Amino acid sequence: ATTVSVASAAGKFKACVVTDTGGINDHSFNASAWAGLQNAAKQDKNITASYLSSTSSASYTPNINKFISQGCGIIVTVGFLMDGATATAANAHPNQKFAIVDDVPNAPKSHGLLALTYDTNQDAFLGGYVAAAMSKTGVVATYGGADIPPVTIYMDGFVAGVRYYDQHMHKHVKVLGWTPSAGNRAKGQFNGKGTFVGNFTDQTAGKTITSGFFADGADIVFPVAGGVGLGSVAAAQQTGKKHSIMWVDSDGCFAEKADCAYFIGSVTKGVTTSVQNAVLAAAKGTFKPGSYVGTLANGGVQFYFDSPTVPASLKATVQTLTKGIESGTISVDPTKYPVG
Amino acid sequence: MTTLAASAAKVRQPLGRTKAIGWFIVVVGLFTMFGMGVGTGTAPHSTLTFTPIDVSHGAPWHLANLTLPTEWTLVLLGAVIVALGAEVLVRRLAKGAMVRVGLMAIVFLVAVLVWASRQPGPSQVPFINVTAILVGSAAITMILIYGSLSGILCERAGVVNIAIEGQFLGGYLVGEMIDSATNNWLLATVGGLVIGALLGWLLAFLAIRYLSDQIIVGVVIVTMFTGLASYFNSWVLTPYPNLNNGNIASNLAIPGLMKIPIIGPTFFDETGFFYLMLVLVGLVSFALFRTRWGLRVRAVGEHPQAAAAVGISVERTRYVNVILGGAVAGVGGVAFAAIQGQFTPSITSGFGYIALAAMIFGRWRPSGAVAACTLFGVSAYLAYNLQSYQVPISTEILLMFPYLITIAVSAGLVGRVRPPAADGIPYSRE
Amino acid sequence: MPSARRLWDRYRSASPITIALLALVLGLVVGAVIIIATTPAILNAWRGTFHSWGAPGHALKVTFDNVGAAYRSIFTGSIVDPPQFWHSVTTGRGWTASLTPLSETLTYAVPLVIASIAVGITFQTGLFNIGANGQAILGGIAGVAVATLVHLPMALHLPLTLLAGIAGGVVGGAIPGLLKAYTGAHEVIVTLMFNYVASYFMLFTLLSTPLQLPNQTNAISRTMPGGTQLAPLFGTSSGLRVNYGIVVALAVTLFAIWLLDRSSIGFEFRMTGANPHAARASGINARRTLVISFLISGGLAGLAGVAWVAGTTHYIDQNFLQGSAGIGFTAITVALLGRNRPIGIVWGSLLFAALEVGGSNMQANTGIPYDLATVIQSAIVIFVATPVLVKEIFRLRALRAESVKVATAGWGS
Amino acid sequence: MRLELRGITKKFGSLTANDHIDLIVEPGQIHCLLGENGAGKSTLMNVLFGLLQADEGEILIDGEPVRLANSGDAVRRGIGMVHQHFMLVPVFSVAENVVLGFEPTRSLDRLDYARARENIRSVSREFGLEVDPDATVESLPIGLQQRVEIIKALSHDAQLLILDEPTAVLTPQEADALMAIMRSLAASGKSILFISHKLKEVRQVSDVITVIRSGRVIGSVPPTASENELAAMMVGREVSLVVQKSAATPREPVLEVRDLVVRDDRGLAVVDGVSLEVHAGEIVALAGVQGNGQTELVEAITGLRHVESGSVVLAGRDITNHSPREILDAGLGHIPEDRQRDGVVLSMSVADNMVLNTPRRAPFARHGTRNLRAVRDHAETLVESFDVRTSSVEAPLSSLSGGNQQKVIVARELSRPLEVLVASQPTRGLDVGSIEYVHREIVRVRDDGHAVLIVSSELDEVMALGDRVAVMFQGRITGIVDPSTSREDVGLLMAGSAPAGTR
Ligand SMILES: Nc1ncnc2c1ncn2[C@@H]1O[C@H](COP(=O)(O)OP(=O)(O)OP(=O)(O)O)[C@@H](O)[C@H]1O
Ligand SMILES: Nc1ncnc2c1ncn2[C@@H]1O[C@H](COP(=O)(O)OP(=O)(O)OP(=O)(O)O)[C@@H](O)[C@H]1O
Ligand SMILES: [Mg+2]
Ligand SMILES: [Mg+2]
Repeated sequence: ATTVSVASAAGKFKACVVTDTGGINDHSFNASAWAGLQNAAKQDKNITASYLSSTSSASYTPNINKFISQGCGIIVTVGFLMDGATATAANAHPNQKFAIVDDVPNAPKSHGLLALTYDTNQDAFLGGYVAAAMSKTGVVATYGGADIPPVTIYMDGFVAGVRYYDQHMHKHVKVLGWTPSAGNRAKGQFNGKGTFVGNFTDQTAGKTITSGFFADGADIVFPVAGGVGLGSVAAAQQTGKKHSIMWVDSDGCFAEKADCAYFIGSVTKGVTTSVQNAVLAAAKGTFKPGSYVGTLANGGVQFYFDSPTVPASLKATVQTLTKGIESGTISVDPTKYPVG
Repeated sequence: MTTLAASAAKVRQPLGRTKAIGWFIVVVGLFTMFGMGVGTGTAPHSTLTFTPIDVSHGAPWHLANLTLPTEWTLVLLGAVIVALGAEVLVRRLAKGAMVRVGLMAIVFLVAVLVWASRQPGPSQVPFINVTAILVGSAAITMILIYGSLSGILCERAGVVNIAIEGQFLGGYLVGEMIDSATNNWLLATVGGLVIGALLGWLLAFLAIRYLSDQIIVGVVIVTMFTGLASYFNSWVLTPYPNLNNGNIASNLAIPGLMKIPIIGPTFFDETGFFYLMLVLVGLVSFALFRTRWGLRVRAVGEHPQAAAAVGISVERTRYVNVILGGAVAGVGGVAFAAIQGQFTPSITSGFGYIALAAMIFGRWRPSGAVAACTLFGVSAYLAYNLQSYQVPISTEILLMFPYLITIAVSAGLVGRVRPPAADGIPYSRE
Repeated sequence: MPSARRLWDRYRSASPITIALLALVLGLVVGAVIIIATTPAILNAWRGTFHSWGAPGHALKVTFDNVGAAYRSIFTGSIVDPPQFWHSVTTGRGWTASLTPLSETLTYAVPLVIASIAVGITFQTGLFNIGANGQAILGGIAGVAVATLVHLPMALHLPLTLLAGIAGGVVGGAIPGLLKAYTGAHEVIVTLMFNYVASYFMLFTLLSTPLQLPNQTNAISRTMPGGTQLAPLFGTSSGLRVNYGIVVALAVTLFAIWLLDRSSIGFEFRMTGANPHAARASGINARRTLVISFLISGGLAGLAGVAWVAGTTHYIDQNFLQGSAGIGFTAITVALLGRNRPIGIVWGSLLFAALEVGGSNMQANTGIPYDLATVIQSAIVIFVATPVLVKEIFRLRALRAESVKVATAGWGS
Repeated sequence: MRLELRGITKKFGSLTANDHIDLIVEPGQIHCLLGENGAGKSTLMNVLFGLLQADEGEILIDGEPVRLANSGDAVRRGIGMVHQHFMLVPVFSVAENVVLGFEPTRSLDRLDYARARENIRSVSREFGLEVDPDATVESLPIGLQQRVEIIKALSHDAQLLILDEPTAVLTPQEADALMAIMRSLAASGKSILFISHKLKEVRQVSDVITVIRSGRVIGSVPPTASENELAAMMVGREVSLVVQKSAATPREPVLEVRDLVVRDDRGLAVVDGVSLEVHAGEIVALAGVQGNGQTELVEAITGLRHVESGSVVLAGRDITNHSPREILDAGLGHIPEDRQRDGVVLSMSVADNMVLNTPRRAPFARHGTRNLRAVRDHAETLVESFDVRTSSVEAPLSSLSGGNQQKVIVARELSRPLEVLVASQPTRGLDVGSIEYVHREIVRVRDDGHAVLIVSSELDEVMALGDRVAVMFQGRITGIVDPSTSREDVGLLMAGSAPAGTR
């Protein structure tokens, strides 16, 4: 559905998202955020959704201002890159409601701003565990778009999951693509050395890297690079059903239906739901600024099993692990576990 | 500006360059021997394996792993490189110098791999999968070769085709849509061929009929098509996602041949597009340099007036070749889609231009272009996959290598690239 | 009516300006066709007409509404929104809103002017600089580095920041220049590849101290202190982004005019570009000329980069001049549109900037993706590059020589 | 074959290159077209050869009207052409060039080189035109390249052969050889259309001479007509064909070349130990066949080519391997052999071309900024005093005629402070009118007390201009003789064999 059709439904409350340069179909959080608005619009006929994709970082501010002048009820911005622009706008317009995805502006708390962040290392941990359990070759792999926290937090949790599996099952499943090193995880320092594409668009690189991992023995790969992940799917397709992909950000079997067969599971970030809720709340007038942290506990991050082949026992284990992570008895910090 | 380069080169006496290259090679060799080789820790060893990733069509005959003492292997390889350098210096090779540089590059790459994969060592991967490197890089290489062939077809007839990137994009988009709709790569290929040919025709039409600047038109066709593609992507493909969910083409293994270790998986267990590419390379080289058609094309590209004077229609020849070139690039786009899947606007990520570069320093010959594309393909593959060997180089720097290598090599080709004399120059009878 | 007749004659005489204007018209037509061919609403309307053999009146209306809406918002988004403007004139309020479109257009035009002139200069020397983007990136990095890591009084700091930008670009220009001059490496290959190198280098610097934003592990740089920014012309409070970058662009334009039309070195550039043999025989050092040309071009590209940062975001992040935000190829097309002449380039940049800014507005109002702007831009350039075609379409008289001048020379061969 | 042209008219925009031209060529006839530059000769030939389409008029072959859409048609009709500017692909072999367009092929469209070579050999045998079928054309001397052009025409068994200024680039011997070939061809019944600016040979070889001026036929005359008559018909006024010059009064040597060795692009020592002195107030004319090193010698003197060994001294200053800039500033004036390549920038204005090699000199520029007014004034005075025909000094040089382009160069070089003037092929391709003018200027330079070095493959010119004549053969000076020496002896020197009585 395009904005035109959505917009044509006569609504009074305008929900607006300023996407990053990736645009509304980046197979990543821009898409998820846009989906959130659309769901909200479907749910509450009073809401109309519209988006503006940024041509460059320099167009964040004008885009936000354009939406402010269009009288948007809430303006959703996406990604830490919009941190500055959003914070400034929020301070300048205290009554304007904002929600920013994946970032806590390190700017003075301002009245209308809701920061949405997600402890994705929690569900990544589950992903890592499942990958380790499902791997036939005893090697799994991950790679990222760029060496930045929103990406490495996933890879970090993934490794933690694998190591936890090794420790408790006394196995030696190896992870390629991310070797965590000391760093204050709480402060968002997910240090380590790993494999990166250098951008979030180059699918060809995604495929090259993934087939490389396959060659090095991995049979499950966890790409954390938005659209680049499609390259991993291509690699898996090419080698038949022996290799599979752990999808990221959104439920692969929902977002990338066509490729569902190659997904073993999805490590999701509840951008869509949290944005959707924020918008609905704003429309109802129950919007609360401040910060929201998606966790397994509040369903803000979730692990989906996409593959029917996952044994029930494993599903059960994941349940208990989830409980453990929620209660904090299980740490998602890989450096807490011995290297398998 | 080749003329400018040439006139600049004239003043310089040729020997200087040979010397420089020679010493460069020697230095690299010494570095390999002592920089990487000596003192790599407690008697480490490196292992080469040859099993391909995909054995869906039955594995090739097994080739036992090859385990080498890292230190000595590196010293040996280094020595080989030094020898190459020495040869250049002693025999004052002017022509052969570049060949030696190429050999050096290959040997050095092997050395890097041996060094990176040493065990005990930092690498998470305890071996180098030689076959996988070749198979993996074959994908990128194939795409680039399609592009270079397209460039060669056009420029040999005297028309610069900078629009390859756009033709790739067009072929990819159309191919992917048709495959999504019909699940038939043959139809997709036809579609890509047509769109490529159309874009070729547009270039030809503007450049030949209206004598407008070929480089302008080329660049602009690319920007235009890039814009069009991403417009189309968000305006049409997003609402209708099942126009963009084709599968990737499956490999057609060639029974006997694919069993040959290394060679088999690389060349005989590929998609139809790969074989088509091989055929095209042979066909284009044959047609250009053996046949009457080729003679006439080259005449048109070198000296259109002379061709016209013997009754060859310069316009027709150029139209035909530019459209052919477009078609080849279009098919290249489909091939790309066939191995890469879903379309995204940034999918071709400059491959069209890189192919052009490859064509230039392949000296407008299919063979040269193939070499250049392979060099790029392999180095790109390694740039990404050396990362999991934990080489002590920052990711971003590592990712620069394919481009740096290309620059280095083209710098080595001192003034020796000589485009078809009439390349890029509009032709008018009066 | 003699005056009208004179106008008609001027129109028919197909001066470059006439051609450019007509090209604009044709470009818009192309855009319209694309909208019509791809917008469901319109297609359905026509399908309706087709099935129920009804008069196409409705369909026409729908078409005009949609296309009209699109182009209206391009205009109102990039130049001025008449009602809004009238409102300001009458009430004296809402000036920010009224002037924002123009302000944005000018803001976007600044780096475009500078970068395009950079490219134009190499074209005039018969060289092909596809590396403007990489050079601009280096300029941006260098500028931000000096701005954020050096501490100086503003009077020095801003100029130094801009100089740093230039220096960064010069480095980027020196590489293809020197390589070509001394090894004969083809500048197209080198500049092309260098763009990628520059991008990765940027990512590298953004991810490592000292440039990376402190206690941040994201790919984002420190923010330039106020003293090093190109301040908004009408003050930050005005809410208008148009900034002193305009002055820089103006200075560059004047410099380019001097360089190309008045300076000896510029004369030698043009000579070398037009006929390298004669240039050499006339005692011009081919190497020196092409290196200098590349240095100047790179320096300006670098300036474009730093002016862009210093005038807008004041920091660099991983998306700086990446992908569709890249400026290199746009600069090439603008340079060609402006026939490598400074003034032409200024107009070209304004047009491109307007389409870019208006494009976003169109997307905001109608949902039609802004990429359409790119298509229209390219179409315009194609028509400008093919005056004969324009002439045939509009039945113009013989062209003046200048309007068919060729801008490049193949691989320069 | 009998060729008849009726009312052929060809316009280029406003300019009428051919204006209702009527012409008849009988079988076995050698028919010569005379006319000044731009008279329309080549254009007419291009029309006849199907390269251009006439706006009006018709072409009849053996009485029947034919339409020649392209040169393919022309060739099929038995017309062959040797162009003024060779139509050969430099990187192709002789064989490839000859068969181009009419290639013998084997299966799969493959070229049949064996047969190609055979064709060439047979033609060579039949007409005594030897050439190696496998040599790359660019590696051949001009004379041989032309031979290839002729073979090309004959191998398509042309009945009418068009030769456009074929002798411009030949030695006297080669020229005589060509004349012989032409006669034998004519004898074997082939018709020949022959274009030349050289009245002497025209009168030698042709059966009929038709003079064209500014696109119109002025008239046809028998070869018995005197050279002055012909010249007058061509130019439309009386022209003196002899160079008036007083005896030289040589003074101190200004340009001294010692044991110079220079390699060409392929690394061959094409200038092999040349020593030469040019004194103030004298003209030394360097005679020699194209490709015997004169070009490289001049390039070395002017700093355009690296000197392997030996020295060049200009007015007491050693300028060996100095940059062209330094050498120009040292007072060397240069009229390059290939004027459009090395002498001018066609897209630039006449004014800019007038300061092409002095752009930074005061008053044309100060502190890197050009003084356009000064440049324009300078140009206007020169255009005035050198009588350059141009609409304005701002007009692009491309809009000037060849001769006028040459005048611009001459004016530019002579208006600089000079020690020595080096002029290569100063009158190549120019018509008698222009030649007369250029020669007068060169003599004036000498009389102003400068040293002048003329390089020319034009024997007449050499003998007429030179105060001393140096002959170059295969990179060496084979003799320095007095202009009174017989043409034959000089001719022998040019061919490498030293006749009696020369040093
Ligand atoms: N390719 C061309 N395109 C357009 N005009 C041309 C072209 N070539 C020559 N002309 C025009 O034709 C005129 C004569 O050119 P050309 O060089 O043949 O004269 P010319 O007779 O050789 O002069 P001169 O006798 O002084 O050498 C010039 O004014 C020039 O403008
Ligand atoms: N392609 C062209 N476009 C425009 N004008 C041309 C063209 N070719 C030739 N001319 C002009 O037409 C006239 C006839 O030119 P042509 O080449 O026939 O002269 P020519 O008699 O061969 O002179 P020359 O003795 O120098 O060869 C000249 O003025 C020339 O400049
Ligand atoms: Mg002429
Ligand atoms: Mg002629």
